[in-house]
Parts: sequence; structure tokens; C-alpha cells
Amino acid sequence: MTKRWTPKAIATEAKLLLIGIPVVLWTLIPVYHMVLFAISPRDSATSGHLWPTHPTLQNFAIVFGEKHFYLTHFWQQLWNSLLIAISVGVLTLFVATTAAFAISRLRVRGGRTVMNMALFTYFIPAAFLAVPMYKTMGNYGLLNSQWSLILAMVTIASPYCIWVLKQASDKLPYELDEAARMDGASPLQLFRLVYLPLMVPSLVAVGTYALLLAWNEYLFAFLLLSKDTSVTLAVALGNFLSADDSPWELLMTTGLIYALPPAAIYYTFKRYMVGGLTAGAVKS
Amino acid sequence: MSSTTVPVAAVAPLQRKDRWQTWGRWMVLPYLLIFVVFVLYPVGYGLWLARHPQSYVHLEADPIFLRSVINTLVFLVVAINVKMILALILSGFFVQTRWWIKIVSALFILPWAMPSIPTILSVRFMLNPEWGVINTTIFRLTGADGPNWLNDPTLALTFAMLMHVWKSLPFWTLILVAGRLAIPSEQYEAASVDGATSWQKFKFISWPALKTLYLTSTILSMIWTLGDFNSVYLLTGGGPADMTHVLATLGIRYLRLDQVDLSMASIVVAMPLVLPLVYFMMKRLSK
Amino acid sequence: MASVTFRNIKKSFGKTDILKGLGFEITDGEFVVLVGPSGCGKSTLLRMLAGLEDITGGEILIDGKVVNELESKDRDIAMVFQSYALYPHMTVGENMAFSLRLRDADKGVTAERVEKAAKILNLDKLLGRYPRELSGGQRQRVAMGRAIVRDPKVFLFDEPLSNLDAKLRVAMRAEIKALHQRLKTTTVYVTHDQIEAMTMADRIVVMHDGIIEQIGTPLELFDRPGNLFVAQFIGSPSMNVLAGTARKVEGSFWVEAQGAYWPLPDGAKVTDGQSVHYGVRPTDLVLAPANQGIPAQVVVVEPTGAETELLVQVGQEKLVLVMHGRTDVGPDDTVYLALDPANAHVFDGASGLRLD
Amino acid sequence: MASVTFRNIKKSFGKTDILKGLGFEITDGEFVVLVGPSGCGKSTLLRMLAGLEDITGGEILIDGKVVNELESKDRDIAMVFQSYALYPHMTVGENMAFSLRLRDADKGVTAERVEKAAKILNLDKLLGRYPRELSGGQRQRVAMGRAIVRDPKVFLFDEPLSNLDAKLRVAMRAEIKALHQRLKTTTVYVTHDQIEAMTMADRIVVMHDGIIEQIGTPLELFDRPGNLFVAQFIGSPSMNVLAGTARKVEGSFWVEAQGAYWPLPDGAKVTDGQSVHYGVRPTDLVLAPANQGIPAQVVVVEPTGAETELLVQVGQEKLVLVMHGRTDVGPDDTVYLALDPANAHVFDGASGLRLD
Amino acid sequence: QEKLTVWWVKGFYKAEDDALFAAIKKYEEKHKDVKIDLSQYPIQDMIPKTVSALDSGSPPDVAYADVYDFQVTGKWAFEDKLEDISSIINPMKARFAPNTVETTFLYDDKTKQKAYYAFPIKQQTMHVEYWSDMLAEAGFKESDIPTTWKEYWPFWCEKVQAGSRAKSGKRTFGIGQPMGVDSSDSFYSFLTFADAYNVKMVDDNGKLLVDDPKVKAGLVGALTDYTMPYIKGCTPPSSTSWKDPDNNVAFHNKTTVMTHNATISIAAKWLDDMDNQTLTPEQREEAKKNFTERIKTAGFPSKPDGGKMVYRTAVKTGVIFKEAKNKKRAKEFVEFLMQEENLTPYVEGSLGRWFPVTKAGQASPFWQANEHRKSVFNQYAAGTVTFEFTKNYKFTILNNENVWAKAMSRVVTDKIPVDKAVDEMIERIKVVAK
Ligand SMILES: Nc1ncnc2c1ncn2[C@@H]1O[C@H](COP(=O)(O)OP(=O)(O)OP(=O)(O)O)[C@@H](O)[C@H]1O
Ligand SMILES: Nc1ncnc2c1ncn2[C@@H]1O[C@H](COP(=O)(O)OP(=O)(O)OP(=O)(O)O)[C@@H](O)[C@H]1O
Ligand SMILES: [Mg+2]
Ligand SMILES: [Mg+2]
Repeated sequence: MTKRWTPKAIATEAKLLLIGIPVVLWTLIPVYHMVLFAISPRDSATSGHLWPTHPTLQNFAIVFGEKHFYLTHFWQQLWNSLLIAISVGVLTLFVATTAAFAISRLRVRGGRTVMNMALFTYFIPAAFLAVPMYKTMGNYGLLNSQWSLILAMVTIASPYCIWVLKQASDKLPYELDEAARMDGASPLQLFRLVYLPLMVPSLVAVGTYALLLAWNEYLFAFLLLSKDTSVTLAVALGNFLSADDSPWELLMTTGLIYALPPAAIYYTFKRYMVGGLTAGAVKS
Repeated sequence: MSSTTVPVAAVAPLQRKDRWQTWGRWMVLPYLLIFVVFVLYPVGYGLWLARHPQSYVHLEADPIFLRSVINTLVFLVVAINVKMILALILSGFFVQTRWWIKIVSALFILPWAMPSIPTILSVRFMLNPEWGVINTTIFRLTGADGPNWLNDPTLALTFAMLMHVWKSLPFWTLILVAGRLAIPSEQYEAASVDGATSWQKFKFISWPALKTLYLTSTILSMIWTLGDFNSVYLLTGGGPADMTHVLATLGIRYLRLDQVDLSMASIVVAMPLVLPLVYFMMKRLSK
Repeated sequence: MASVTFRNIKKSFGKTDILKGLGFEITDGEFVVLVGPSGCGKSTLLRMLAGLEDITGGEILIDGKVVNELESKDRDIAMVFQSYALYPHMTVGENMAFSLRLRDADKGVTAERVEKAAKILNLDKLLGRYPRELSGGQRQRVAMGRAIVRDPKVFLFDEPLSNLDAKLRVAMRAEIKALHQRLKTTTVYVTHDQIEAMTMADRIVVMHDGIIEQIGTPLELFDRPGNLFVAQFIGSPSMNVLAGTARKVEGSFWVEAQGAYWPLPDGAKVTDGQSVHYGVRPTDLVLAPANQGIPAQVVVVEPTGAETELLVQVGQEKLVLVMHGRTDVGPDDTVYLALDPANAHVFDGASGLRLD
Repeated sequence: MASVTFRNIKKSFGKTDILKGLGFEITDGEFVVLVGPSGCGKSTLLRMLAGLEDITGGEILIDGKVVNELESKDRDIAMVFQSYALYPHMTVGENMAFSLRLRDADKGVTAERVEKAAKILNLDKLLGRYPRELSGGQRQRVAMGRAIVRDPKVFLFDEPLSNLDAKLRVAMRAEIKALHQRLKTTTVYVTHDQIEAMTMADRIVVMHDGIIEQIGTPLELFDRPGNLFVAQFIGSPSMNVLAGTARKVEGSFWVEAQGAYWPLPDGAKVTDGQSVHYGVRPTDLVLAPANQGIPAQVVVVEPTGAETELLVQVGQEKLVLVMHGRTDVGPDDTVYLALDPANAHVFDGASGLRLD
Repeated sequence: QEKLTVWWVKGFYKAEDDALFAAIKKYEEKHKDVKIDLSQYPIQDMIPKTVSALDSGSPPDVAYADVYDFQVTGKWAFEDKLEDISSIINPMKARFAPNTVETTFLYDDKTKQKAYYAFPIKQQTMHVEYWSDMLAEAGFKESDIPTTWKEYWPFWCEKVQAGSRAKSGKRTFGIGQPMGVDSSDSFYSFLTFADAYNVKMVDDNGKLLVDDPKVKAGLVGALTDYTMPYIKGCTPPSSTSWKDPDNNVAFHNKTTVMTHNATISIAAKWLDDMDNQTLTPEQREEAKKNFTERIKTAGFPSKPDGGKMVYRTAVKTGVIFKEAKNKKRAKEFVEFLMQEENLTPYVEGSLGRWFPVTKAGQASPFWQANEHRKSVFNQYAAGTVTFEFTKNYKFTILNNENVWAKAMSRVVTDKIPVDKAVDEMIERIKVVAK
């Protein structure tokens, strides 16, 4: 279908652009500043120019080649980040969808209480939980294992995910469950074949949330993990803060690179975030 | 309808509700386990650490405590609301289906995906009044010195809040986008035919559907950030003159001095700030 | 195939009582049509039988076993929902195949059945579409298809043809009948279509306000409605009803209403002076030659194709008369009404019960 | 009140062409009924007129102005959606009041109008309920109520009565007619109910497969369907159609089909030997005295109350015959069919166009 | 096999960590039955991490961070959290330079006694760095730099800045004066200024001496001088919100001609770049020029009273926790590490940022290898004083709160008189450190 450029279409498009352009600028100006650092040679990064006089990809080469002392485990740590973030994403989605499904669709008794309890977790700020969580992990013998971080992050991410998913699933027509039950679906089949596919937009949103929560977590990550080879890259970036004279351009370069995997993951799943999934289901 | 003749049949072995309930219980179990093991236990321990009443006395004696409380409140009320309102507006923008909006939305997520340390430092560098890009450019264009961005407490706190908004706006927008996607387009069609303007569609269709999500998210966001440690710590470090501290940075500062009890106390003190909100939310949720 | 028994079924939503204790039996293989005014509780009753709605009181039995607590999926019932309830993320074909897929039915068998159902329902070209890409009637047919691919103990149809065009509806009616003849599955069918009810039902259950007004074969209900409600509910246009008084004139009874004397059938059990309701179906009123019947004023003439509806005024009351073919009478003409006394119905003025 | 013009309207969903260039005019204050088989594009056309669906090609004009690009809200149209599309978070009353509220109408006026509409629709006791607490028919009535509280330029009704019981439907029909008579609002009405179409329409538009088959007054369509499709689509049960050959016998034309000669009306423009379709409505076939008509075998006898449908076999073809009252013929009896030649229809064998 | 848990701050340079690893390896070879479990964390994470571990009762056996001395060692000792390691320190006491090991002789409030509760690893002090090429461009020779306190600061502020701006046309600043609250440079520098005014805020037992009018007068002098560059516009306006890296960055991009810094990290950066194989030859050449020719490290001018400047040293300390699981091995390891052949390579791995605590280490030819190190060596040779917190641990709180920088802010931002700011400062000191 080719779009016709009628005055009305142009007006709406213009209105959208009026939002879109500021949004892009707002988003990209700080990012651009990082790019500026990343493509500047070592001694001109802080020169205040809008474009480096001698742009270079040297910094990327250094980062990828693990050629700086702070980045000797770059790939390993990136891999750790990925592993941990994806595990957190997957586990959180699992825990949260099952719980949201049980509470919202199976109407399990006491579901409300569970929800309230879950939300209650957030009234204890994460910073407050840090020391106790450390002790807890120590007691469970999980300290220094990546599981400790994964579980801690799942703990922190789940309540919100459950809540968001419950909100969303309350909006699904209840008739669909009924139809599935008539068709002979067990709760598990209902979950898998009807519930999950219709929850995809929300799953993408909360999945991204859980993933990024773990991806960029700092406090818990450095508390619960120890070895240089087991921490995430986000923690390793803390090395740059140790010295009053760090290679800032490398920090920015690494930061930029670090943003790309989750952005790519999000981009992959983003196309499942579409509206109107329940269109045509019921007449009401 | 003589019931005596019909044998009261053996009731089905698996009772309907029980079976459904059994499944339900199995399905909340994973979360419950996590809750008991990783929430209840640590929280209890944390409260135990924050039990000393004299911590609160000490805390109050700290001259920057009051200022931090005020800053935290400003942060919560201003930054979070600005952020959420923007997110609400932008979620309306991002649910549009346009190829270029898809690209914008992929870019838009970047701030959220970036680690705090480099981004916030980068902004700090950008704002440096002597050699930062902004003031250098201002100087080059006008010959005048740009403002000393981070040296004025109000401006510095504003930037800390902007930083916070920049960083977490994508997340909340995404959540609200998901919320909007769940609204059947039929309702908008009906409203169009009923003669609703865009604003009225928002007011009468979108907002009722998003209200709970929005309000609860706002409150949660307030609790989560409680003044956002990173944005303040990395951008202003509490400066100038400790005028931009928030309770979170205060808490960490105590932790760095091994004053764990004070650190905990400063966080506990923050709770009353959110308690009214919690009450409000609980009331909302129970509707 | 199964028998179904409702025993003193009650249902309330909060404080609103919807079903007020109703009971009846459906024998194995029977085709029962449920009719009643909009909102009288038909869908609720079906949903209770399907196990989707809690039972406030009473018992539902399938094959003699109380199923109050049995899960839907174990009742082996197929249902067409009034609101369709299609799976929006599945294609038409997947929607129809879903129940078989859950039963791990053989792929080939499933495909075959779906194809057959789709052909019956004229959906064969739409198997790959999603519900949102269908018209209203097409969606309804998918809902239908989802039920008929199965071979359940009981079929429940909740107004399954309401959104189809007349021609398709006639065809579908025939298909459902054929299906029922072939499978002999116990069926409960809700419809507002008189012809559907009359032609498909073994028995019709007339519900009203949470109770059952009458149960009987289609012709029983049509010919001898047990009370005023049924009389007016079955048949379209509705039976004309006049409030009047029974009069004994020359040894036979008449009803005096609106200044005229209306003939009563033999065996009408009325007493002189009893206040009654006198009913006559629009199709049973005929135009008599001039001055040979009850005079009436024509108000509206409405040809509907093969028939013509006349709205005529007798005294203060308006009556409807349906006549075959066209007519040249026009508004304000005076016509004379006649009827075969055997076609008249009479009901008690107070209780509304049939008097004969 | 407004006139509406469709000019060469086209609509495709992706590659599927739904409307293939159709055009017609609706004059100011006219009541047009749209009929057509399920899935033919009626709702789509309505939605395009309402501004909810992009127009792939052609122009829609309201009051002579092209509105292709005009937003829905500015078209001042009230619509009853086939799928209701009620606002789930508003009560019945709020749903109905919504459009007035959007216009900042006076509170008192709004309340009054809503109350009046609710009374008409029998919803007065349900004003405080939410849509999810309503039965199917009640929801449909709310959808109706939402439209009729307004006083728009154009009313669009998409099968607004399909889920109501017969009695209520008759009542609603009358109400809509009264409303139209009072307001004289241009109305487009989609229905599958033959009686509705026949009694309400000023003109009926018959759609099929994305094009218009015929436009005309109800009786024009019924009495002189322009082609085979319209002939079979209008009237229920459908017109019987036999393929046959025109024969000139003794100066007058007959159609030879299934071993019998069928009479043709005067003025049928056929030539000897032309292959034709011969049509006769079930209500126009009558049973003739023994041996005085075309012999046929009775297959099914189906009483529908006031009438009885007979399915009879003539040669290889099955014909439907609707007779007044009951009959005592039974399956396998031989009956004789007769008809008034004036009631017969004849269509070209190839093109299906009416021949006269 | 026994396990010894060691937490050690992450080094700035690879050579530091390599030296540490080598020492550990050597130790493990010597004690085959011990496995050292080493974890390294960025400096700012060390305390939260250690604190968490302490609070949950599972501290490491040996821990070291560059910030312990500034923030927690004294407190831990006071609260009886540390193991008395006198048994290993005493025998080697003679090897330490003055004012080093003394700072680990700390008071335990439970035993009411002082003992060696920590071990010194290395130390740092305050240096002046300046661009000689900028100085030259401004029209001055290095020999023009005054040596008296009174002339020194106005020289940079008025003469050099004016000259530099006039010649370069850029908005350069004569001085980079760290004044941010969230900065250790600012309190280190300020306290150095206070030292120049002979301010002694605590006695050897940790008792406050701030009520002494001499102390106040000294503080007023120090604060006046410290804030002067800002008031005169000789330090970048942003320096009131500088964090530790900011004076470095401003210096490197030549926004400032001179700055003072508590290590020679500024020069060391160029030394590092000079040998950094990932940089281009031109960049390395440039770095070499900066290190060897352009950047100069120097000491402060003579004190206002004309006396020679004595620098305050911060001795970096490591600890063994009382609750440690393997204290025996921990002590053994510390003793091993403190041996000259293990300690010196570790300290020297930092390119000169850290100065040794042992006499032998200081005598190493390493410290004569270039002008920068020589300058550091000379500064130390003049003798040192220690931080107040080594006598009264509550000064860690004051440093952390940075009452000093806050007083500067009161003067330059709130424009209150210096002596009033000092009064407020003393008030707060008394509240916190009484
Ligand atoms: N999104 C879509 N994609 C593809 N085809 C579609 C889509 N929406 C509708 N159609 C098709 O367009 C045709 C017309 O649909 P429409 O809803 O207008 O039919 P209708 O005449 O109202 O039928 P009914 O009487 O069943 O409501 C149907 O065949 C339908 O399958
Ligand atoms: N959740 C509810 N709360 C209150 N009343 C309800 C609820 N659900 C249904 N009802 C009421 O119960 C009655 C019966 O509803 P039901 O759907 O069974 O009617 P129905 O006979 O199927 O009508 P229709 O022919 O209109 O579909 C209706 O009057 C409806 O308003
Ligand atoms: Mg119903
Ligand atoms: Mg339709």
C-alpha cells in the first residue's frame, strides 16, 4: 500500500516529527558526546571540540584487543554480563509469568497477598538490602558464584514484573480461558498456548527490564562477585573510577560498546511489541 | 425430580476448583520460594542492623542531613513526575506505527542500556565550564563564557535530575507502551465515531486503562530511586558544598566510612517520605 | 452422547438472582432449544452446564453424575460462545484444530476434520486468516467450526447463527441438523430465531426471568402455549392479545373485547363473566368479506415480500394481521376480521394460564 | 441529515480486494438497508463511511463534500458496531452518555436523553451495570443506545438487532422506524433479517463479492430481482431455481426443466431453445388438486408454526414450498405443484440476468 | 589445603598487580599447603565490600586498600575489629622510615591500649605540577618561580595567568586549586596549606587542640590563601565542584598551568603513555616530551614563616581482621609480603605514584631515575608529618564530610568572612571529633 500525501497525513506526520526530533536529540546528545570521546585520540579527548581533529578508531582496537590494563578481561566480562543478564531475564520471566498467570488467570487463593508481599519488597530500598543480601548469600554458600547475582537480581526484578504482567493479563478477555477450558486445555496448556502468546508485548517489556537491570547493576554485582574473571563488565568499569588519571576515552568507548548487546536484543524482540493482539477475539 | 432414584454419583475424584487451585499454587511457588529465601530473611537482618535508635540521633546531627532530605523530596516529586509524564506522552508517540519511529525507539533505548559510570561522567565532562563541549561551543559562537553548570546547587541538582530522567525514561516509556498496546483499538474507533478529539481519547480511553499502571509505577519509581545514587554521586558528588546530596548518596557515604548503622538509618529515614505514597498506592490497588 | 439433568438450579451474581431454581431433563441424543427474552439467563445456564460459572444452588447431572464440581475440560462438552471467544493469535485453521491438538489427535485426522468443517461453514478459503481479519459472520462461523470438529458428549450452541445471512443460515441449519442426525449428540441450542427453534428442536424450553415457562415440542408450544407469556413469545409477529370478558351467548362462549365478540374454541374452560385474555395469531386472522366479521380500521400496511403485515385498530387496541401475498387495502380503510375459532387461545385474566 | 455519495469505492486489505469499485448515492433523510452474504464487505463499507478504515480508491462524499481525509470525529456520524465496542470501564449509562459528554452537552439534557433511550431499549434497570455484567443481547442494546442518544448527520447500524429475541426485535424495529420518521436522519442499516430489510428500507442495496448487485425499493427487489443472485438472496427460504430451456409451445413460452413444463409470465423475453434459469419463490408454489400440476415427491415436511415448509423433489431437483397452516401430506407422498405464471421469474442461463 | 582469603585493591598499573601476583606465587611456592584466594576490587568498592563482609561475619583474612587509612583503619582499630599484629611489625620496625609504621600504632577502645593494628605498604604526599612550556609561553623561566609562600601564589595567579592568556589567547588559569567536597585532593591540599601555617589540630593522644587561638589563626591564614586564587579568578570556576580526576584533566588539556596533586599521577600518566604500545609512535613521542620536558614536579614554596615545608604523608595501610578465619597464615603472609624483595617491586610498579615506607625502598635507584621521582624523593627527604586521623580516627569523618572544602565554599560562594567560616569549621570539628 502506498501512502498518499494528503494535507491531513502531512499534518499528522509533522506533529509526530515535532515530538520525534526533540526525542532523538535529547537521547543522542549525551550519546554523541561519548562517541566523541570514543573516536578521539588519547590526548585530545577533552579538548572541547565538536568533532575531533583526528578521528580514530584506535580506542575500539584497544578495547577489543584487551590492550589496556583495566580491560584485560574485556571479552570474558562482556560474556559474564551477557550470561548473567540473559539468565536473569529468562528466570525472571519464568518466575513472573507463572506467578502472574496463577494470580490473574487461575485466581489462586491468596494471590492478592502474594502480590502485595511482592510489592512490599520494594519498600526496602535496594541499598538497604545490600549488606543483608551479602550475608544471606554467604549463608547459602553462594558468594562469589554468579548464581548469587543472578538470584539477587531475579529477586529484585520479579515483583515488578509480576505486577506489570498481572495488570496486562487482567485485560485479556476471560472468555479465551473459558474457550480453552472447553477445548480441554489443562492449566499448563492454557498457559503455554493461549496466555503466553497474548502476553508477548508485556513480556518483551518486562524481559528487557530484567535483562537491563542485571546488565547495568553495580552495587550488588561488586558485592556478590569477586574475581576479575567473574564480574560483569559494568563492575569492571568501576576500575576507571579508581584512579584520578584514567583513560577516559577508553571508558567511554567501552561504555558505548557495552550498550550495544542489550540494544540489539531489544531490537530483535521489539517487533513482537505490537498492539491489537486480542482484536477479533470476542464481541463485547 | 426424585433424587433418591438417581444414585448420588461418586463425585469426580478431582474437584474442579481444587485442581485449578493446585496448579495455581505450583505456579506461584517459584516466586514464593524466592521471596522467602531472598527477601524475608535479608530484610529481617537489615532491620536488625538498623535497630540502634542512637543512629538516628547521629544522623540528625549531620548538618547535611536536612538538606539531603529536602533534595530527596525535590528529586522524588519533581524528577519522577516529570519523567513519568514524559513517559506517558512518549508512550503515545511510540505506539505509532511508522518505520522511522521504529528506528527512533531503538535509539531511544540506548540511555537505558548504557552503564551509568561512563555516561554520567561523559555528561559531567560535557558540562565542564572551562573545557566542556557545551561551553567551548558557546564561547566559540558568542565569545561569552557559558554558565558554570554544576556549581550552582539548583542547577546541579537539576542536572542530576535530568540525568536521572535521561537514563530511566526509556524504561518507563516502554512499560507504558506495553500498557497502551493492551488497549483494544476498537475502543478508540468507538470514541472517534462518538466524536472524541485526541485529547478526549486519551482522557477517556487511554488514561483509565493506564491509570493503575501509571500511578503504581510512579510510586515504585520514587521508592526505587529515592534520589538515585548514581546520577547524584557521579555527576555532582553531592557538591557543590554538599548541597546536592540525597539520602542515597548520604547512605553510601556512611557506608564508605563503615558507619553501617547510619547508612541503614539514612535509608530507613527515607521510608516515611514514601509511606504516604505507599498508603495511597495500596488504596489504589485494592480497588 | 449423554443425558443432562438440571435440578433446582439457582444462580446469583452478587445480590441479583438470575436463575431462580429451575429444573429439567434432557435425554440422551435430544436436541433442545432454549429460548427466552434477552437477558433471561440462557447463556448463564449454558455456561453453568459447561462448568464455566459457579453454581449458586442445585445440581447439574451429566449421565446421572453430579458434575457441579467437575472441571470444564473433563465434562467433554463443546460450546459455541455467544461472544465467539476466538483465539486471536491463531489462524482460523488453528482455532478449529485447537481442541484436537490438545487431545494429541492424529495430525491427519485433525486436518481432515478441520477441512470438512471449514467446507461446511464456507470457510475453506479463510483457514490461514486471523480472527481480526474476518467479518463478523465469518468469526461466528469459526466459533461454530471450533465446536463441530469435535465429537463431544454434549454440544452447546449459544446463538451460533445470529450473524449470518438468511441463505447461509438456512444452509447451516440443515448442516447442524444433519450433524445431529449423524452423531446423535445431545445438544442444547440457544436461538432467537423462531424458524430455527421450530425446525431444529426436539423440544423447546421457554425461559423467562430465571424460571421455565414451558417445555414442549415446537408445535405444542405454538399450538397450545401454556400461558400468556409463551403465547406471545413464540411466533413472530407476536400473538395478538385482547383483554376481555367471557360471555355465554346461546350456549356457547365468546369473549367480549373492544366492543366485539370473539369466538372461542371448543373446550375452552371459561365461566361467564370471567375476565380473560383472548389471543389470536396474526397469521390466523383473515380478512372477511365486507360486513361479515369484526370491523377494524387499517393503520399501517407493510408488505414484507411474500406476505403483507397489516396493523389494524379494533376499539382501542391495535392488532397485527399477516396475509399471504399483497393487498390493495390502504390506511384508514375499514376491513373485517374473521378467524377460525379453533385457532383462538384464551388465558385467565389474572394468572395468564391457558384455559382449556 | 445529509446526503452520502460513494464513488467507485475500492478497498483492499493487503492483496485481498474486498470492495471492487462500487458507487451509489443516498439522498438526504433516506433509510438505506445494506444486505449481502456474510463477508461481502458491508461492515467495511460502513467503517469507511465512518472514517475508520482507509480508502484504497474512490471517493466518499457527505453533503457533496469529499470526506476521504476527514477524521471520524468530524464527520458527525453515529454508529452501532457489529462487535459493539462498548467502553468496558464505563457503566451502561456512561457508555450511552459518552458522546454527549464529549460535546459538553448540558447534564440535564444528557440524562434525559439517556433515560429515554434506555427506556426504549429496555435497559432502564441496567444503567449502573458494566458491560461485562450484561448478557449478549443487553450489550447489543447498549451499543444501540449509544448511537440513538445522538442526533448525528448520518446513522450507521451494523446488524444492531441480531442478538435480540423476536419480540424485542419487532419492538426495536418499530422504534427505529419511529426515530427515523421523527428525525429524518440519513441512515445506513446492515441486516441479515429479511423482514427488517423489507419493512424498514426506503431502498435496499444488495452487495455481493465487493460489488453492488442491485439497488431498489424492497418490493422491486422482491418482485423483480435483477439477476439470479438477488433473486436467491432476497426472500427466505430462497427462491427455487431450476436450470432449463425455453420452449415455444402454441405461441406462448414455457420453460422445460426436470421433465416438466413451467409457465412463464407475460413479457418474458426468451427465445425458443434458450437456456434459462427458472425461478419460483417457495411461497408462490401451491399444492394443486391431484393430477392438475407438476407432480413431485415430498421429501421433508417441516411445520414452522403458522406455516409449513415442504421439501419436494421434481426430477433431480429439490424444491421448497411454504404453505400456510399445517398439512397432512407426509414424506414420499406425491403432490402436484402449481403456480401463477405472473409469479415466475426467468433469468438468462449464462449471465443470470433477468429476462423481461 | 589451607585457604587464605586476600582482598587487595586493584592497582593503577599492570606492573603493580604483576608484582603482587608474583609475591603471592612466591608465597604459595614456599607454603605448598596454602592456597591464596585473591580478589581485587576497584578502590571505591573496597570499603563497602569489606564492610558488608565484616557485618555478615565473614571478612577476608588479609585486606588492603589505598583508602583504608583515610577512612576506616583507625575506626576499626578503635572498635576492636582488627588483629594486633605487633608480633610481626615489631621485629621489622627498624626497616621503616620515620612517620610510617607509627601511623599503624593505633588505639583500641576495648583494650584501652595502643598496638600495631595495621601494616604500612606505601605512602603519598602533596606535589606541585606545572607545564614548563606554558610557563615559558607566558614569558617566564622556571627560575622565575618564587620560593616564598607570599610570592609563590600571586606569581601563578597574576603573572603567569595574565601572561599565558595574553600570549595564547586562550582562557587558561594560573592555578588548578581543588575545592570540591567530593574530593580527597581538596582536603589533602588544604591540610597541606594548614601545615604551612603550622596548624596542629590534635595532640599525639588525639585530643583536640582547635581551641588554641594559634590554631585558629593558622586555619584562617590557610583558608585565606587557599581561597584567594578562586576569588581572584585564577582557578577554573568549576574547581569548587571538582572531584579527584578533575584537576588532572584540566591540567592535561592545559586549562591550568599549575596544580597540586597528592601523587605524581599527572606525570606518571605520560610516562605510562610513553611506553604504551597501543599508541601511535607520534603519540608516544608526544607523551615522552610531556613527561621528560614539559611537565615538572616540584614541592611547595617555603612556609609563610619562612621555614622549610614539611609534607604530610598518608601511609597506606592493610589489615588482618580479628574475625578472620586463618589469622595464622594471614600474619605469615603479611610478614612475607613486607619483606623488601616483595614489597619494593609492588610499590615501584606504580611508576612513582606511591612512595616506599621502608628505608631500603626509598633508597632504591628507582627514585633517582627521573626528575619527577627525584622531586618526590627530595620532598620526603625533608621529613614528614602525619594526618590527624592517625591520632584521632574521627578525623576520617571530617575529611569525608570535607569540612575544609565546605569552609572554602562558605567563603567563595556564600561570601562570608574567612574567620567566620573557620569558626563554623572548628565548631563542626568539635562536634565530630570530641
Ligand atoms: N484485516 C483484514 N485482512 C484481510 N481481509 C479482511 C480483513 N478485514 C476484513 N477482511 C475481509 O473483508 C471481507 C469483508 O468484511 P466485512 O466485515 O466488511 O464483511 P461483512 O459484509 O460485514 O460480513 P458479515 O455479514 O459477516 O459481518 C471479509 O471477507 C473479510 O474476511
Ligand atoms: N457479572 C454479572 N453481574 C450481574 N449480572 C449479570 C452478570 N452477568 C450476567 N448478568 C445478568 O444475568 C442475566 C442473564 O444473562 P445471560 O447472559 O444468561 O442472558 P441471556 O439469556 O443469554 O441473554 P441474551 O439473549 O441477551 O444473550 C442478564 O440479565 C445479565 O444482565
Ligand atoms: Mg446470551
Ligand atoms: Mg459485518
